[in-house]
Amino acid sequence: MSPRRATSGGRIDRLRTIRFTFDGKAFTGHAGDTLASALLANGVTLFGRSFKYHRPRGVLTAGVDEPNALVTVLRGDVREPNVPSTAVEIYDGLVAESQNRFPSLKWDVSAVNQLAGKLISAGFYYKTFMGPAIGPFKGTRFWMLCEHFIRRAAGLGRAGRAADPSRYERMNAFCDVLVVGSGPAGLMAAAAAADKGARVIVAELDARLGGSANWSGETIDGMPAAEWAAGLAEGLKTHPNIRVLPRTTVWGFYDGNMLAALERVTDHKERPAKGEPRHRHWVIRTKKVVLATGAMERPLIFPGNDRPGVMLASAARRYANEFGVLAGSKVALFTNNDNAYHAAVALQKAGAGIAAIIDVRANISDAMRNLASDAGAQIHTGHAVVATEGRTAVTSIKVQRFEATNGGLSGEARTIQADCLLMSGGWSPAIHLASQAGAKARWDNELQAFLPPEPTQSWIGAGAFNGSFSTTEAIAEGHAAGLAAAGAKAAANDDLPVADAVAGDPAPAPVFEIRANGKSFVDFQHDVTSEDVRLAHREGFVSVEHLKRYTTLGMATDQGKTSNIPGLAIMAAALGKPIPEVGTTRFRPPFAPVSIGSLAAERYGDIRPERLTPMHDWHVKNGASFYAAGLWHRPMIYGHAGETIEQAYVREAKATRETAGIVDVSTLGKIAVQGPDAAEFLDRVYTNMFSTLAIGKARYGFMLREDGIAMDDGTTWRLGKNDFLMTTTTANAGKVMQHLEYFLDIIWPDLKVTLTSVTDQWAGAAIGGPKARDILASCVKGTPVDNAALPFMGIVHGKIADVPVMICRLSFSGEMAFEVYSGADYGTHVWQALIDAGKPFGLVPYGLEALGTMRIEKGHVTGAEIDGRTTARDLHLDWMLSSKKPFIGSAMMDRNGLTSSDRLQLVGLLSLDNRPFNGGAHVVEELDEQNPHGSIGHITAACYSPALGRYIALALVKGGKARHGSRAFVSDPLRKRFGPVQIVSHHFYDPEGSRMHG
Amino acid sequence: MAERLSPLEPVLRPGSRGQFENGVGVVLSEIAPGSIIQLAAWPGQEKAIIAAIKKVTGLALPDGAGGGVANGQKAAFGFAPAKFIVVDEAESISEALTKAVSPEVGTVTDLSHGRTAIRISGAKAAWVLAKFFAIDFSLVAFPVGAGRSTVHHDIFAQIQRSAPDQFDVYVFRSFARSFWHALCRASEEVGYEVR
Amino acid sequence: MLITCPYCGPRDVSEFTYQGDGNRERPAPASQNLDAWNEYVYDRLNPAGDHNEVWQHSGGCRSHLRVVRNTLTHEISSVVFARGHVPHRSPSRRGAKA
Amino acid sequence: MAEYSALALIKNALNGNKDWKPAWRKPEPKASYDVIVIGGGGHGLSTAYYLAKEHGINNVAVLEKGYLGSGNVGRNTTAVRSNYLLPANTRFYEHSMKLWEGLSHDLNYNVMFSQRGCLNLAHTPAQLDDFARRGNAMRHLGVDAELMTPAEISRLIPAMDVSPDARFPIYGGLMQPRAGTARHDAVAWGYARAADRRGVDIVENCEVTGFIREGDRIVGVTTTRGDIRARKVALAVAGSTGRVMQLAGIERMPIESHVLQAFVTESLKPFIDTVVTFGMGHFYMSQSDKGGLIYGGDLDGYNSYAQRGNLPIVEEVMAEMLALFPSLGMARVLRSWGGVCDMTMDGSPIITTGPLPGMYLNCGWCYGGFKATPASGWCFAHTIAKDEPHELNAAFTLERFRHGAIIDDKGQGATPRLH
Repeated sequence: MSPRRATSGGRIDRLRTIRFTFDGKAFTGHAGDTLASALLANGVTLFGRSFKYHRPRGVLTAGVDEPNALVTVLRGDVREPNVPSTAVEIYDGLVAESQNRFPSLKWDVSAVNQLAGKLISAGFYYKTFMGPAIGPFKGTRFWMLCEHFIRRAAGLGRAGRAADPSRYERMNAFCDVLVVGSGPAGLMAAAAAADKGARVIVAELDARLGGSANWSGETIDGMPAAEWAAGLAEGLKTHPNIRVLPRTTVWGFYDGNMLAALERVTDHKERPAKGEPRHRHWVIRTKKVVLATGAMERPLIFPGNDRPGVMLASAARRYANEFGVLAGSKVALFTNNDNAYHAAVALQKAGAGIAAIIDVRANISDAMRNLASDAGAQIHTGHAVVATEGRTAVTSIKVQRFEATNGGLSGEARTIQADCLLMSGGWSPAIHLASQAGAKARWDNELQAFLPPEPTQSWIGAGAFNGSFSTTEAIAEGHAAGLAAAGAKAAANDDLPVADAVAGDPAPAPVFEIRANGKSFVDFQHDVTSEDVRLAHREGFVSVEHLKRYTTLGMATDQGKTSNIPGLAIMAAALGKPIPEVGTTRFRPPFAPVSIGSLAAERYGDIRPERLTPMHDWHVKNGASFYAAGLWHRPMIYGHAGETIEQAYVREAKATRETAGIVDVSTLGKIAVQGPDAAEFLDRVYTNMFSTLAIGKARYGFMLREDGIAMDDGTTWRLGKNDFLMTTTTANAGKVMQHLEYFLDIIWPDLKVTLTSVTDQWAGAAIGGPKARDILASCVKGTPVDNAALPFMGIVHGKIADVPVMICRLSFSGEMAFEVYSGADYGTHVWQALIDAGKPFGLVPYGLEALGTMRIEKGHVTGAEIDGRTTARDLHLDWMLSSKKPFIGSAMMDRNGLTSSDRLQLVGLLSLDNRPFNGGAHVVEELDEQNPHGSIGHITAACYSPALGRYIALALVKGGKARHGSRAFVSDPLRKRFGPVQIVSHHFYDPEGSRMHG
Repeated sequence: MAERLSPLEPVLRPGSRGQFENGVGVVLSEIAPGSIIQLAAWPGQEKAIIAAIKKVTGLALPDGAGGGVANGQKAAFGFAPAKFIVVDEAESISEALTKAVSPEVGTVTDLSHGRTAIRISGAKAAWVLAKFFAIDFSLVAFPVGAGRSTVHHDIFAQIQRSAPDQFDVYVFRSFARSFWHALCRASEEVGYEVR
Repeated sequence: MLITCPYCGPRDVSEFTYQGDGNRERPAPASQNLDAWNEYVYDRLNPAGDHNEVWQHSGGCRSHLRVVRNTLTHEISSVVFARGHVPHRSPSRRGAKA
Repeated sequence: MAEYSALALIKNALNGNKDWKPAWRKPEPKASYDVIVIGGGGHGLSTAYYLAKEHGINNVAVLEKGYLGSGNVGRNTTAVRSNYLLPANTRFYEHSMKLWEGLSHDLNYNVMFSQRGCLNLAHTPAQLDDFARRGNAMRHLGVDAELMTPAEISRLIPAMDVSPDARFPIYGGLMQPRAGTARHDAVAWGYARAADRRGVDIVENCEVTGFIREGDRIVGVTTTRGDIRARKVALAVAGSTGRVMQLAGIERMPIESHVLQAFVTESLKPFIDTVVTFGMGHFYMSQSDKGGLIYGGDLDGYNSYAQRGNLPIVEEVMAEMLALFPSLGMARVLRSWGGVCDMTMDGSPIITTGPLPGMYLNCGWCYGGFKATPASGWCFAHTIAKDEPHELNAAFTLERFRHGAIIDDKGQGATPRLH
């Protein structure tokens, strides 16, 4: 039998034994145990080491508020660090490790930090480590040296490098009422709302519904509260209107009554079922929320309050009643309120001996005296604990007479033998979600607690969340909240369950700290002591935010759930102000730490979808390697065995210029612009005229932003009187669509135009080169493709391989070229037909590299030049700016900042040292490799030009055209490429366009 | 004419997968209709468009945002103000619709190749779709026949509920394969069959 | 945050694109008044409180909407189509006959 | 002996830490000052400090509506870098970098400036070229920058997925070795203490409710703690610029206020030793000395003064984080918070005299405010003291928009949420 397992009781399954290891040692527990309860049952007291002083620490709580007992859970190589052992359900084969200790939990060398105590008090690092002002350690060096060691000493658990193999999912949910918490208040609320027809979701962060009913030891409707709750929970699970989510933490209250919750679907299992996510990220949009999140007990602040074996009274009660585990065999309790008396009874019933109850209050009620006597406990009223003894577990405590009104200690310190000290410093309602929703909490002096604010969003509170700490109140408030959330009202004669419990006074004595010699911890995990809080006060860090930031109080993984109020109270005492005047911090999401995987959800491993062209599989089969172009995959080259990228694109470009090449242009943005006002609309959005374009013809168009800067370009085809097909660059397709929609909806709503994205409707293949027309002629049926039928910028309709196609003669490569469009589902069919037809002519498929090469040779601009800073004039496209009409950007494009002579303008560069250029290299007038300076511009795109037989580039250079013919230097210190260049026109190749006009 | 090639062709493999041992939660298939046509009405011309749809397809669209109708071979639904999608097994209803809609009434845009239609049916269809789309799939909020326009990150979708447990999802063709993979993966938990 | 699109109903903010200050007035297309253009292109009202904004339901029906939203609380008090379209009735509960 | 030093620590430790002085006084505001700086954030405090230190103007009050440093200086992701594309920005941020390098000594306050480098990842060859353009632009202005190969990146950040099979494989990156991080709160406190020691009055919980005018001229402010007059009134209230300018009757500005979220994980042992940014989205991350991974992404994307974020950006940021670091799925986000940014029409700041007589304006910091803190205060102090800008901030005017002399590092135009 485990040393601390009670012989009976608890809601664990004693017939099922579960095996696990902690720090390599094998243990057993029972189904229903948490790691903390199972280890406690095995007599383990030492769970971890604190952050700064590496002090030994045990378990403080039984839930999500745990600051001390953090572990790393391992599944193979995969590590989950910093998990509170109080929230880990054990399963067969669980492997857990303690953290922040070296070489072992028991013997941790960094515990030496404790000796430095006062030297490393709050904020000490701001006052030192600056290092010398001169010498080799000047500047930031000395600090960075110190930082190296500080970083290694700090941190808690270690994250692994192995990819997380888990699956995560998001779930979008809608309901009428979301009930957060399933204690008596939550259960009642859910049942009441669902019975009125509301769609209800109940979220409970523990595995078991019932909340405090599972451990209160009270009686409801004549049965043990836990059984009553289990019965009610069973009813909810089968209720058609209710979805019950156990193991689900509602962690975020966002705008519009949208709440985020984390469901731990498989963490408690040895392995997930097929397809089952580890975590499910619920996003719940609800009309009403019932907040029944309960309250959390606070510790008391006194010297030695962090020693393993010092625990919250409610946690010990929970371990006893819910898990059948004794926090100690000889238990002392220290309290400022009535709650500890119930805990004493629970522990005594479970088999522990109660050594004493130390109560700071001078007077307590008869009811409490009776409870103490039931528990066999000696009461020390008007006393306080001033020290604890023991190394890795409490062995005894010291108590002294205490005056609650002024905090004075008197008399001799007495020693009481105990192996466990339970403390209760009052309760703080869990108002986090209400605070996140947007309002400020209010202080209740009676309860010594912050209570929920007036709702700013649509929620209703119930039970301990409201500061209504009795089960009777929880039942009534839960019922009323459920009805109200469903739009109904509670009636006086509603038949409510009756709770039977010894009534206690919910109000604690306003005592937070016992000031005696020794370190008294406020924030256990971050090792913030009460002296640290007072130091912050002395140095003027008195607002609550300064207190937090200066001392790191409340910034640990438990987010100050146990430390915020005591810290505030100590500061208030130092300032001589009431607590609410020091303030409370606003709670922000998440309520408790949330796995990053769950938030990435289905996008973990699938960050963005892939966009594939209709011919994608053909490209793959034919040896293409790909680039990402936005979400698209586009062929870069179709490399042959042994070819470098440069060799491949040079071959492809050369073949295109000599015979013919074909490239997939399906990714170009395509927008159907339809309607009686389509031509007028295009006149307004393009810098040039489209109303004059004949049906069956295409025109190159250029667009500016409102501020006169170049936005995008492309050809637009007039397919009918009211029917245009606009093409955009691949990168700007979405942006241009939104731009056009904005103008149509907001600025020109009177225009009758429909805009539709038809990018995916059409497969596009551009075939160009001296043989392109012959190839087309050999495979196109139903239309001639000669100069007369299909002049430059003409459009014809015909068939290829029995498939209807639309062919436009236009050219990006500078060759005679044609874009062949077909329905996307026929894309591969048409492409293959063109490839087959081209075979006798020497047609080659080419990728983006060759496309880029040919466009550089022609001096065509793309995104590298239309970079959001250049104007039409900078790119020598001023001929596109119609003076006959206003268009978007026309009013702003002539501002002097956009027309000044020192702007960067498009030029061509020839390499004079026969070495390649790199995109992003700069251009200078005087070369200085050691100390590069005097940039006059930069290279936007570079290639080896097979047509010119040399390395060339496009560049944006100050002065632009004026420099044609002059020499300069490429200066690329990042890649150590320097050398002479000649600045030339950007039209490197066939400037008259005779090849494409042919 | 040549066979149309679906973007799902290499990845759509019939059979049951995932946790299907206790029955499949959803059935996934591609509908591959002959025509997917978008119609848009100028202000005040909605009724005329609805009438044209009725004339060409026989489908009587109900009034109201997102209203729609589906009968197995044909379907139509509103997806935006004064905009509708008409779906037909037959390939070339676009011409008939173009004839029926004059430029004074509105526009007709053929999207038959531009959208891929994926059908998800079964008891867990709404559960699986809710993993992707932040819309309320309950029958009350999303009645049979109705259409919705929504998005899963980069993937824009129009969804019609064609039966109480059946949804037809229209996605951009270029995204269809990615979406199909995601849909299959999301269905593993409930067990799925591809038909 | 949820925005209730007059056509699509309440939807997540992630379905919408913000198009900014809805109080801006575009000068006449041919206007050469650079002050007016400057104000239209670059200047914004930026109130702490209710703000008239333009949003596009880009992940839905793609309509542009005029939204009144409080920049301190994110509460939305009004949403209408930007395009002067007659607001649609919500879908009938009966739905279409299948 | 300097007030703060290792020796002072020991001395005070022996004395029970009883003798430490307040980091700054809590004075009552006087009736008038030479200069009032509105805004007790990083920029306001550094402005006051440099007014005193560089220009001998000590009769200065900094007015803060809440607690000192309650704005963006305490809400950012602590990155410091000068890796800008356009010369006006690069020169300004490099000046800031130089001030950072001596700041802990200058202030006698350890701001923990850690020059651990900032790496921008490139995921396509075109993006790498684009970064090379920027890196070379920096090098031509004497700023450090290097390109890194995927293999080098993998050695620097072993936990990162650099495999060629990644959805967006890493082609390389642009590294600025001198970039890094600093302890954000310490910057505010360090400037506050140093300004205080030079006689500057730092007045917390003092909200400006209006401006006192003589004719057109601003001659003081009304506050929740009474009227205060001054020869010069300087605004450094980024995040609230719209609100404060409204008090001066100026309704329209080339600024939108947007909320930007940031996140921190639970403390972890050292995981990453540099600042890294993802190139196929908007994600940046570093690790604090305490061990938390500090990271963020894009703006929420709409006007807000609420310091409260929404869920879609949270999800987006986490998805991008795991695309780079697939082992962090099991790590947990501990806290999130939101800061309100002044987003300008070109993504660059405004430091200028005016726009009203007697007024000086420092705003529009977009994402870049924290790293700018020293240079912003330094230039603003110059502008206030001399009534004309320093050449480092001469381009950051309000009029630049009208003239088209925009400084648009991202090339996004007048759409503030995209900068």
